[in-house]
Amino acid sequence: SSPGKPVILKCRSPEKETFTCWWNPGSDGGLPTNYTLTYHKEGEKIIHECPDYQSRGPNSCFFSKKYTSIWTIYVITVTATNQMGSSASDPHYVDVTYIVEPNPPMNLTLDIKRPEDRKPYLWIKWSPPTLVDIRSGWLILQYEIRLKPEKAAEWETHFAGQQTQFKIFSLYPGQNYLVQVRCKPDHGFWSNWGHENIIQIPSDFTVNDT
Amino acid sequence: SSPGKPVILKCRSPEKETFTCWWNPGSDGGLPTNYTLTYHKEGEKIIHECPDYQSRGPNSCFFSKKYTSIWTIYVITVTATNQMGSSASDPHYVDVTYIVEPNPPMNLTLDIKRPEDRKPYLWIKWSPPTLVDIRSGWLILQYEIRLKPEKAAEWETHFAGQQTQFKIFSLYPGQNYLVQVRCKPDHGFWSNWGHENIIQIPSDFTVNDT
Amino acid sequence: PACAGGAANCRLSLQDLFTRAVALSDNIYKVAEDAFRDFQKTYATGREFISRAINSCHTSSIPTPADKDQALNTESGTLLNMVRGLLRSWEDPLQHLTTTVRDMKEFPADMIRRVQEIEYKTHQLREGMEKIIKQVEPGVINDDIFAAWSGLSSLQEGDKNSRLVGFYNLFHCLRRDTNKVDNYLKILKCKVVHEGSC
Repeated sequence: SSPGKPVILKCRSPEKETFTCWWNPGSDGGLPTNYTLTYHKEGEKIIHECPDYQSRGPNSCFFSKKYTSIWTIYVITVTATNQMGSSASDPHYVDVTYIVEPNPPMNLTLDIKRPEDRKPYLWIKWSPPTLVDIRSGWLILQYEIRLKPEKAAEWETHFAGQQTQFKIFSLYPGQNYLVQVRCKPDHGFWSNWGHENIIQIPSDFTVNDT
Repeated sequence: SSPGKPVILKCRSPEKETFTCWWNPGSDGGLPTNYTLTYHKEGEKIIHECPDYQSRGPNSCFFSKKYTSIWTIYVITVTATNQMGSSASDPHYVDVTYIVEPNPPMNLTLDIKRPEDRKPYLWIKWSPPTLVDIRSGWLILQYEIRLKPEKAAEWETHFAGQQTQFKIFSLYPGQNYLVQVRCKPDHGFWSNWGHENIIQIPSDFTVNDT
Repeated sequence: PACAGGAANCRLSLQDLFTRAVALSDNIYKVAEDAFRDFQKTYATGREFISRAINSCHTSSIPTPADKDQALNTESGTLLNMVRGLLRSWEDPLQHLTTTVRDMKEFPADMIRRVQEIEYKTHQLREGMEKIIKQVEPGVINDDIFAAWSGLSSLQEGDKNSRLVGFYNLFHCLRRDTNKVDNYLKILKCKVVHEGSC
């Protein structure tokens, strides 16, 4: 039979310079079915086709810098076609300005520091995700840390602002702590939590108030 | 005799949108003396007079939103005048961004928490002063807590950063504790201590090493 | 503290001015974003107003950079004037929006407060832009960058649905343009104050 109606799931940009859309193909009617993504941009009448179906895996379309405009509405449709006919998705309206979701921060390192004059602390350091330009002011990243003793149920979270390091003073001595970091652009979605790191807190680490 | 030289004591803004200045009139020379606050904005020649001598009580000048700008430095002078002559204060320079003294935090609540896997603690929670535009991030506040057993002489203080909750692990069982919170913007002055709250620490609250 | 050295060098630095401008523009956008989401949730859920918002912004007549490379390659004086032009182009619609929503019983108090807040703060930001441009490029004020707004009737006339479309478009365009202003100011701050490397 003719194909079912595809559904555009979501579009995301990791750094407000490129973006990707994914769709759910729906039923192929039992026949070889071909999927075409077409779009037109606000202020233009020309209909374009997806520039790159490959880079981001099946049922996806990747818009590189060359095809990405900000503050502009894209009207996107996916059409499924086989021998028996075709079926078009509802139009999906996207402005890249509002779909920024960065990749998680990287290189999370943990260290116990023992300054002479002050209490010991856990020093957490990380670096921003690659490909994000935070040098020019185009995008500003903020970070959040969460940690907990290995067996504890609840995470304790700390907002670190734009810093890429953080000090934690109050921890339970002798416990193994799990630590993760995530980031968010000044305007956009939180990334996933980054890779988990674990550290054992020395037993002579004094308990402090947080 | 002619009046003594007035002294501008301080200028404060609760939220970067209005501000008030207070002065010490000095001696009136035994004669009816009139006080005039005048100012000009950096880079401008026009001299303005205080827009409102009433709203904030004697020897004060209130600058409402209409007269408050964060883009300039105010050069302020108070002049005392009586029959015998007049006397002007030294100029007082005001940058509204740096004179913020918020109102104290509110809704201070205290709770004893007993998590299964960890030691009991006193959980302190509060909310920012209403006047301040915290919700949208226009002003970022930091908090400090102080507490002490009712009869103790000295307060124990804790810096809570931007958190609006805090855990205290080490307390003396069976004692009544007084707790207060205050706040401060990143560039500015500490508010007064907020409303005092009191809680009895249960006698089975294990004492920790501090 | 202000003017530690006394009157001689008593002036806000460009860094001070830009830091305040960026804090304000970031804040204005967040309030505009909240206002748009509130309006969408209250009046526009499932009604596909977005399709009618395309090409609806009165400021689309102002040519502005549409991606990072264009923005970074735009000369600072030009970009400053674009920001100034966008802000000036919103003075009239914001004034009308404030008075119109204030008189409308059905508008939630939160939304009215946000619109008033945006109007007050964009007015503040405009004052800051005049000061910044005077310091960065004294002779470069360009009043030609301006877009007139003629959408008042769309807020007041016609049936409820068409008026809602009028409001939706305004909140949609306000969200977009406050984002543009914020982004351009953050780039300008890095360029002008930190020599392009924040």
